[in-house]
Amino acid sequence: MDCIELLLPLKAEYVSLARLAVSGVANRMGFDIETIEDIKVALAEVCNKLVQKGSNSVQSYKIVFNVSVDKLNIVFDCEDKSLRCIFEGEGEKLGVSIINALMDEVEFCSNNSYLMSMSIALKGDS
Amino acid sequence: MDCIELLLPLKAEYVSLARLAVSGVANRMGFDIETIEDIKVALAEVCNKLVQKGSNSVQSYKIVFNVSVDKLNIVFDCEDKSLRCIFEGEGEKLGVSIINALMDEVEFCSNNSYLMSMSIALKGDS
Amino acid sequence: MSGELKLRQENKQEGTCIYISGEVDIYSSQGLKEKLYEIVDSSEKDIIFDCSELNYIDSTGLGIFVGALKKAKQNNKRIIITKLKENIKKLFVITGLDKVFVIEE
Amino acid sequence: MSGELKLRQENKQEGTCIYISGEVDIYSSQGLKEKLYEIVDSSEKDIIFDCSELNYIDSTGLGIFVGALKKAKQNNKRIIITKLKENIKKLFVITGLDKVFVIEE
Ligand SMILES: Nc1ncnc2c1ncn2[C@@H]1O[C@H](COP(=O)(O)OP(=O)(O)O)[C@@H](O)[C@H]1O
Ligand SMILES: Nc1ncnc2c1ncn2[C@@H]1O[C@H](COP(=O)(O)OP(=O)(O)O)[C@@H](O)[C@H]1O
Repeated sequence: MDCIELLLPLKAEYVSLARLAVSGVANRMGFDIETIEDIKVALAEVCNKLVQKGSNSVQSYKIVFNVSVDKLNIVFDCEDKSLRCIFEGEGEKLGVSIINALMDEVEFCSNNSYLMSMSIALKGDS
Repeated sequence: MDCIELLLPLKAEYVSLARLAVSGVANRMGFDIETIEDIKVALAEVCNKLVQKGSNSVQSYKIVFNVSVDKLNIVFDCEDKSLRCIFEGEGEKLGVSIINALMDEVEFCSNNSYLMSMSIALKGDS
Repeated sequence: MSGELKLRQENKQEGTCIYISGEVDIYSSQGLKEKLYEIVDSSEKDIIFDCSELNYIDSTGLGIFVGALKKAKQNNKRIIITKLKENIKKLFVITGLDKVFVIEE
Repeated sequence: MSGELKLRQENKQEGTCIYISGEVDIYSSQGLKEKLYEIVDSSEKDIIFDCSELNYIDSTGLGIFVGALKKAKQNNKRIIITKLKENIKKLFVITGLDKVFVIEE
């Protein structure tokens, strides 16, 4: 498994960079263009929320792309642990609906040492 | 100053991702398209060399983009300290000539805690 | 990157046509909101969004669309969204917003 | 990304024309080298590179061009590089390779 990490300032202007990076990773893995667009949106929903809630207490956040042959797993982390479970109680909100619909597996509240995690499978026929 | 970090597997297939990331950073900073192309090549020359020399001893390397209003500084680092001064004695080689010509400041052999560093200024009129 | 956000307005017989092009994200949408709400508030006809050049949108942008819809309704105007790309139409369907807006080809 | 590497060969009156399109980097060039050297080795005419669709090259690719030139010279053929984009032509100038190859518009 290959692991790529991106550390970004918690600012709105760098969310597009996260999208660009994930599109590069997903393209390299062989996802089709349509799925790459989906992944970009799902990832951005998390970045948006972190940027909105993140206030000045934290300077940056980390996105880890875990690349395996048949799956892309994306893990978000941040030193400010108050950003954990950031989507809690937002079941009806646009962001959550989008993430749930576009990704195969989502862990909004992690017991582990990160904020949240989401994965999407690379279909054999794509 | 904003700081963006990218950690990449030391593999040829991820150099294009480094180029993509730096083009996003430079674009956000306001560099013109031509200069962005130059920065991509200079950056890739370092990645290429690390990938070629890096053997199996190291798994990944780090690229740090230090963004200020008028300058982009790019620092490369890697746990394998044998990759320090990786361009030494290569004064005549294509890679070195390209990096020197395209970047404003280059530190091939650092005394500091990283492999090498290069910078390019954002011209006011660009 | 694949396109700055741009708004262009054209007053037509059928309504006030707004061409949105580029990417609507958390950063680019910061200026969009006011501009859009102003157009909607001052429009004496229905509003038609032409999204043929809209490449990216997420919940930030969708939220702004919803806000525009609320303003339009206050003025008894409709918002008609046209020419959505497939990946973007999908987001309207996912969120149920396809039933809130009038969406046309 | 902005284009996979592709090679297309066309035998013309003036020489063997090779269209290179996409990005030649450390990864994509892994297959390029053999293919290119084979074409150069078997060509009975001069080699003309058409680089109008070449978007990216770095020292990895330039090194392969130099290798191709050496093979061509052994066979008493020339290599003519045409239609380089500005940012790429710049790399030939920086490295002095503009004096080693015949470069035409
Ligand atoms: N399916 C829906 N139908 C109608 N309005 C919706 C729907 N989903 C969300 N909205 C509205 O869109 C706006 C933005 O939604 P959301 O991002 O979920 O909430 P918030 O802006 O409160 O975080 C809100 O005004 C919400 O009421
Ligand atoms: N200005 C030049 N003129 C002619 N040949 C050159 C020039 N610069 C480099 N070369 C040749 O290009 C090839 C690749 O160069 P380089 O990347 O510098 O070396 P290497 O492949 O040994 O690391 C070598 O064969 C070298 O001799």
